[in-house]
Amino acid sequence: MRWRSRAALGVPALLALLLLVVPLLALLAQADWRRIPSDLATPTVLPALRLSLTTTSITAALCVLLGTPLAWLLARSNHPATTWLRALLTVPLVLPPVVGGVALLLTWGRNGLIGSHLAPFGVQIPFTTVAVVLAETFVAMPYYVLAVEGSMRGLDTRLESVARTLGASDLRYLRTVAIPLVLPGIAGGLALAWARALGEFGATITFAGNFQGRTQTLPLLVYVELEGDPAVATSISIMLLAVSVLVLGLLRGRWLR
Amino acid sequence: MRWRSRAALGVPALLALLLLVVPLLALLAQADWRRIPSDLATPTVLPALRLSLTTTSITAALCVLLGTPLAWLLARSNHPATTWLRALLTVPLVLPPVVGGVALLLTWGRNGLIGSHLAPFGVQIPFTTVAVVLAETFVAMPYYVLAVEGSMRGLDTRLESVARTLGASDLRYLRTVAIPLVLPGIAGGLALAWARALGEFGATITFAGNFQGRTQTLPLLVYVELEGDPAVATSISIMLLAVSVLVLGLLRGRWLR
Amino acid sequence: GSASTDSTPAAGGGASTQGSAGSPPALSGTVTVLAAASLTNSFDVIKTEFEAANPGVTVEVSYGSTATLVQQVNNGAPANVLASAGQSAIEPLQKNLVKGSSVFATNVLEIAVPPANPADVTSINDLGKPTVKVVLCADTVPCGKAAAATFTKARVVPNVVSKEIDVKATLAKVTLDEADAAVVYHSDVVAANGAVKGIEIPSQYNTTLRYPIVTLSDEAATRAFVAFVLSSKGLMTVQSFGLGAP
Amino acid sequence: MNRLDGLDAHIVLPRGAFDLDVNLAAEPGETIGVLGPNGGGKTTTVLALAGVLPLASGHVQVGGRVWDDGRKRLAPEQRDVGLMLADALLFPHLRAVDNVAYGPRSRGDGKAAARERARAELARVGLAEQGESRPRELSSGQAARVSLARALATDPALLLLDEPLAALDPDTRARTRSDLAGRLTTYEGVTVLVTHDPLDALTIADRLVFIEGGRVSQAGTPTQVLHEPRSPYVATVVGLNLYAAHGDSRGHVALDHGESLTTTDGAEGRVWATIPPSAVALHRRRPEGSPRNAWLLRVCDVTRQGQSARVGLEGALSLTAEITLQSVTELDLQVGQQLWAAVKATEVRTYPR
Amino acid sequence: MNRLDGLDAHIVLPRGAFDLDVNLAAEPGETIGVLGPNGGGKTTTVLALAGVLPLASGHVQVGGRVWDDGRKRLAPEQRDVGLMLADALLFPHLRAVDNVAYGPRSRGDGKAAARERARAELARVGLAEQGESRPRELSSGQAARVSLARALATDPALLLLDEPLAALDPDTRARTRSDLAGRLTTYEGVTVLVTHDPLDALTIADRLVFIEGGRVSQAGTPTQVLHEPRSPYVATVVGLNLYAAHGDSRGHVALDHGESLTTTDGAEGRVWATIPPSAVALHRRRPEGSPRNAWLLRVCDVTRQGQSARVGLEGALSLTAEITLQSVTELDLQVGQQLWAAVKATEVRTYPR
Ligand SMILES: Nc1ncnc2c1ncn2[C@@H]1O[C@H](COP(=O)(O)OP(=O)(O)OP(=O)(O)O)[C@@H](O)[C@H]1O
Ligand SMILES: Nc1ncnc2c1ncn2[C@@H]1O[C@H](COP(=O)(O)OP(=O)(O)OP(=O)(O)O)[C@@H](O)[C@H]1O
Ligand SMILES: [Mg+2]
Ligand SMILES: [Mg+2]
Repeated sequence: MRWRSRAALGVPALLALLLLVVPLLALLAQADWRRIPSDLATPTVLPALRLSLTTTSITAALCVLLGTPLAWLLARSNHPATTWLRALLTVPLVLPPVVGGVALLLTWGRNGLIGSHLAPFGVQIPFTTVAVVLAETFVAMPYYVLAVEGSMRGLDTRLESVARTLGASDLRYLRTVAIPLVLPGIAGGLALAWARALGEFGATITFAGNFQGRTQTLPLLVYVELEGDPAVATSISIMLLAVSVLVLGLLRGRWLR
Repeated sequence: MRWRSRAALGVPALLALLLLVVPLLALLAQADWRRIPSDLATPTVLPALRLSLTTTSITAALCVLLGTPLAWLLARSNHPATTWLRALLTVPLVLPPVVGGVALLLTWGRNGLIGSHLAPFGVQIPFTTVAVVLAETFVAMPYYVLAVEGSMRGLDTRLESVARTLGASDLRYLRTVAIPLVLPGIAGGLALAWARALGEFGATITFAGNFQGRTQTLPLLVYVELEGDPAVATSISIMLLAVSVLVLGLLRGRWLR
Repeated sequence: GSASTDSTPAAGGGASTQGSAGSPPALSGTVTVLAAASLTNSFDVIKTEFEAANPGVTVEVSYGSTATLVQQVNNGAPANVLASAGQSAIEPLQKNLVKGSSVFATNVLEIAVPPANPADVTSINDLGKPTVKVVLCADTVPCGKAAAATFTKARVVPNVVSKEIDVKATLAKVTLDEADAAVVYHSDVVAANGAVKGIEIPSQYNTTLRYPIVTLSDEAATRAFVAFVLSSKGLMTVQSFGLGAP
Repeated sequence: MNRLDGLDAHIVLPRGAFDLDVNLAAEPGETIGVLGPNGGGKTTTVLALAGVLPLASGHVQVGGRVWDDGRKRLAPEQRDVGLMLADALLFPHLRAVDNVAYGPRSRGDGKAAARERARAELARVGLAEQGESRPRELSSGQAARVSLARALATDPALLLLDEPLAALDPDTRARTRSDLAGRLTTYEGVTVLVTHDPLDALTIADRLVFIEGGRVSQAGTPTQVLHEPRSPYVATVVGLNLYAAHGDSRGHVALDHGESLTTTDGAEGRVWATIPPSAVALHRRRPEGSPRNAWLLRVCDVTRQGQSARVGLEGALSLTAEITLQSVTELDLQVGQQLWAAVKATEVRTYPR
Repeated sequence: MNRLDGLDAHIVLPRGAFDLDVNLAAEPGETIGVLGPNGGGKTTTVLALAGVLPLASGHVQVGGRVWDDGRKRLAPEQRDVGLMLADALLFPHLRAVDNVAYGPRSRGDGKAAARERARAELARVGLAEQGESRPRELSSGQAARVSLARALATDPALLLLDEPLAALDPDTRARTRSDLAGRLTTYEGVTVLVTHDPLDALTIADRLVFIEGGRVSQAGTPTQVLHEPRSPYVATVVGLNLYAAHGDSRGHVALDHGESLTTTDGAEGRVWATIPPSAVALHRRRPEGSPRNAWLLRVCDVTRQGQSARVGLEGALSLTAEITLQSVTELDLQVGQQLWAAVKATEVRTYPR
């Protein structure tokens, strides 16, 4: 009885794990480990790593600062339109990345919806680091918002009733009770969003271009190196994996159970 | 006081919304709407749409069947290794898509870790529809597992105590209580995973190739058409958006609040 | 911002007549170059050489697929020069943005097979065998168009298992030993550096691809950069990576 | 004092199939005890007063301020209200003292002042030592007391207590009850105390309101209610046998359910008739002599209560008797047994319905 | 019957700073009433018996089967146990009837049989009509009754009830209490009933166990406990004044806290001395005549309780008196007042500690 129950859960779980983890193992197995140190010493790697870490950190901060209020408002709204708004937020996940990049160009480019109003002030966004951040935010924020909204909906509404009778405004309740209680959800959403931003490629290369030190993040460097030396590309990918597992492991170890 | 609280929440939420929604509007604004019907009548579109819907449906089913048990086992484990396992599951999000495709080839290709054992039986996975499903599952399942695990951790453990004293095994508790209670979480995770699978491009093109009717999904078609006629690509992208918003809206309207 | 409008009209195709470096008024500014990904290696060298010759000028190169680059230019990205692999790829470019265009290199198709050559491919005719798994570029991509023309001329119907979106993806199938043969450019086989073996396609079937360099603005530094690419030094650099003369 | 300075509320609000329509009024310093059966609408009333559930119509006015009058509605945080629900609902991530300090902090006190106030409130509920505990480290009773301290820490104009003592053990409950009663005597606002425990209601409340099926079934001072219950539920709470009846001028009372009683009380027309359980005498044989009311009934339920026993009787009418443990032994009382119950006419009280 | 057929448990388990070490034993059909102050360890004991919390050491044996003996441990679903916690914890997505049918279904009954059984159990707790309701549509009291029905629906060998009546209103509570008592007389397993309400314990339990600070402070039949409480907490529950004291052969009892008593009881050495509140007479002047024990004390607390009042007195010793409401009026009783309290020597009982 107990044994059957374990098999019925364990076997599919193991299959899922295999589907996800074996390809990573294959990648590691094929890598030429002795070459990795010298591959990573390539002068293009360090700027790309620095840029990736900087832009994804800013993206993560934007997610928290702007995404949390959005998630909160979505979570407490029961308006039928909310459903559709939420579906709309999922669109950046569906959009083929290059099309996402084009959409960003159409928005922030010289002739874009918003960009055309910025151009007179000499503000040019495409091909800058700002563009990288915008591209990453565009693809990553939906994950954050949807994850945090989910946790916020799980809060006991009676806690809010109590807090409000104690004199707490919406904002104060959010800050002092809701956010601390959904911290695991926030950390989880942040992990997803950060990871997605770190791996972002299509929208970035289209919207921000591929300029060393300015918009060439690690995935873009991997793309370029695939053309040059595929072994270097593998080495960089493995470093990318290591960085992300390390950061996510620490983040989760610290903020989640 | 209330006004300040509203502004403090509303302004960042609005900014977040702008960042995410304006690019979509820009895309729609730039489209040549009269052309769309004829663009979509291109003979390549229907097979790609059909393939996209089939493969993403299978991927979604795989997520539910295999991912749910995995999420459950992760949710109830307090082992320190779980943290790192969870971080590892996030890796497919970080991997540059092309590298993900390479990793899949190294696993399922004819010289791959698993593929080399399948080849003698005449089973070839790359360049087939199965490969598309594997690629989509590889990138999409992590979202599902992480989302569902999060909801499952939110369950009141005392409900489980009660169910077990009533004679329910792990499996029965999962099936009759845990899953029904986290249905919103499951639907949310499924929405994320499905959307991610629908938009999947890099790993698919690398691992499954681009063959009309067999592996050419909508995002691949969009990319190919970008080289040919960008206007057609935009039309297809808009259809992709419409399909995803529709499916997600209906899914959420039905299963989420 | 590097894009300041210069009222001087474009020099048209006459760029090739200008001499290289050495002109007294020292150039300055930034030249933003968008180049096809397959030009990565050659343009990295050209950038270094040009900057050495013009210390006041910074060249910034962004590599991507030609389609992406064209999208960027059409949608107002601030670029000065576009170097494309193939004429057809730049057809969607909005004409009013183009200040000038010249061919700076050519390329020819070649068959790439894994070093072990598992399917024993020796000529283009072998690609017609049903047991040989062939990958090509998609029909919308320049190399796909060229390959289609070549097969027509050679009267060969290959067993195509995938039509990849670009040369890189096509070549990857062979380097990873998933496909038995691919039709790519000669320069790609050179760049693969031993990871694939090249098999020439006779010239009567082959199609030549022309690489245009497009001027998108009129600054002196931009014009100087284009002239540098088209100078004999620039052309030699490009040709050292497996491309042919214009 | 003017009633307008206290509480004046008319609460109308539907909740699914259930609808609520009750009036509540109290002067400053008064405590209203709200009682009623499960699902009667007590919690709904409390939430409406707090502003958590919106009124469909009616009004709420407290301390001379309009909280809700159909046009303008104050949010809960704009109301000067303290709320404690049946579950303790402590903020799980805050220590006990910070839970209690939450209200003062939210209402603008400094950190130190709020914590000091919180410590004082915790001491008042006997938890001076537990200030630094996390909610999950507290037992359910301790948590309830922290929650009570939290609701009291903002000196609200209206204090809403929804079964505040339900989770406490008898010892602590008695202590907290007298603490609470003491606290409320010096408290200048209005208290609404929802409770299932008649003792809480009788010892703490100035007025009682019974809510049954969304309507006020009886309201009055504890003395009024104790003597003249006006619904079966209220009668059970105060421990009287109650019958709807019709009285005539000769002391004859016809119960609506069929039997009849003789009384020396003179109310005529539609009346309520009550019999105190302690006035019911039980006999093995038909009693002779003075008792004018006697029935042969079946014992259906005996519960011991301290030094006496309550005996539930069924038959021509339902009757509860309270007898000494000695009598229980003498009668050799057993469930199912037939006994004669006798009540003197002087013990039957009637009053108009 | 053999003790091995009933419950035999020794539960040792640490929980954070708190540690629990209690013995429980009962014969089949017996009900153990578990009482104790908040945080004493009652819920922890229940969860350990259910198999939800693992024992650190000790054993649990029920109906002749070993559930836990340090080597082998049955999972909760392998134990024949019914559990009802203080919160109703209904499965929120299932209708009431399906909540109750959950146990029978999990233990292998067919759908129809399980539902039929569930309807019968619901009817027994007075909710025949609410079968199709969703948990959120039930009031807290209704939910508690569904939860009780659910725990009873699997006919467990060990029934664990953690404050099952806490959320019920007095009316329903009395009804459910006698339902429960009736149900338990025909029930063949062992019941562990955690409660704060002495009435529940006295009317339903065959044996009482008091758990304080993780240890059993007293165990015995209700009669034993009623007459000879052995801890201050137990004394409060049964309503007696209790003092730790030292008796000599001449009826002189020296209280450990200083005062002394005279008694006609003869226990010598370390003793407990009790005084029933009803035996305490209050006077405005020093009483003359028979009472051998008299002190001038300060009134610190008066609570009315039905027809009488309990008066808390402080001074040389703490004493609770129970007097009639008439006496309250005659004495013009007020908090803070000094009064003479007198107790006859015959009313002071002593028994060895
Ligand atoms: N969220 C809800 N949606 C719909 N109906 C509800 C909801 N909450 C309560 N009700 C209904 O409202 C009625 C009143 O419930 P309420 O909780 O106010 O009763 P109560 O008097 O507090 O009961 P209890 O003594 O059990 O706490 C009940 O009949 C219940 O069925
Ligand atoms: N999850 C936990 N972690 C650590 N300590 C706990 C936990 N739960 C309870 N305790 C501690 O265990 C002790 C016993 O708690 P328990 O809930 O068993 O008491 P109880 O007798 O049921 O109290 P109550 O009458 O309030 O329900 C308490 O002192 C409490 O502080
Ligand atoms: Mg209630
Ligand atoms: Mg407990």
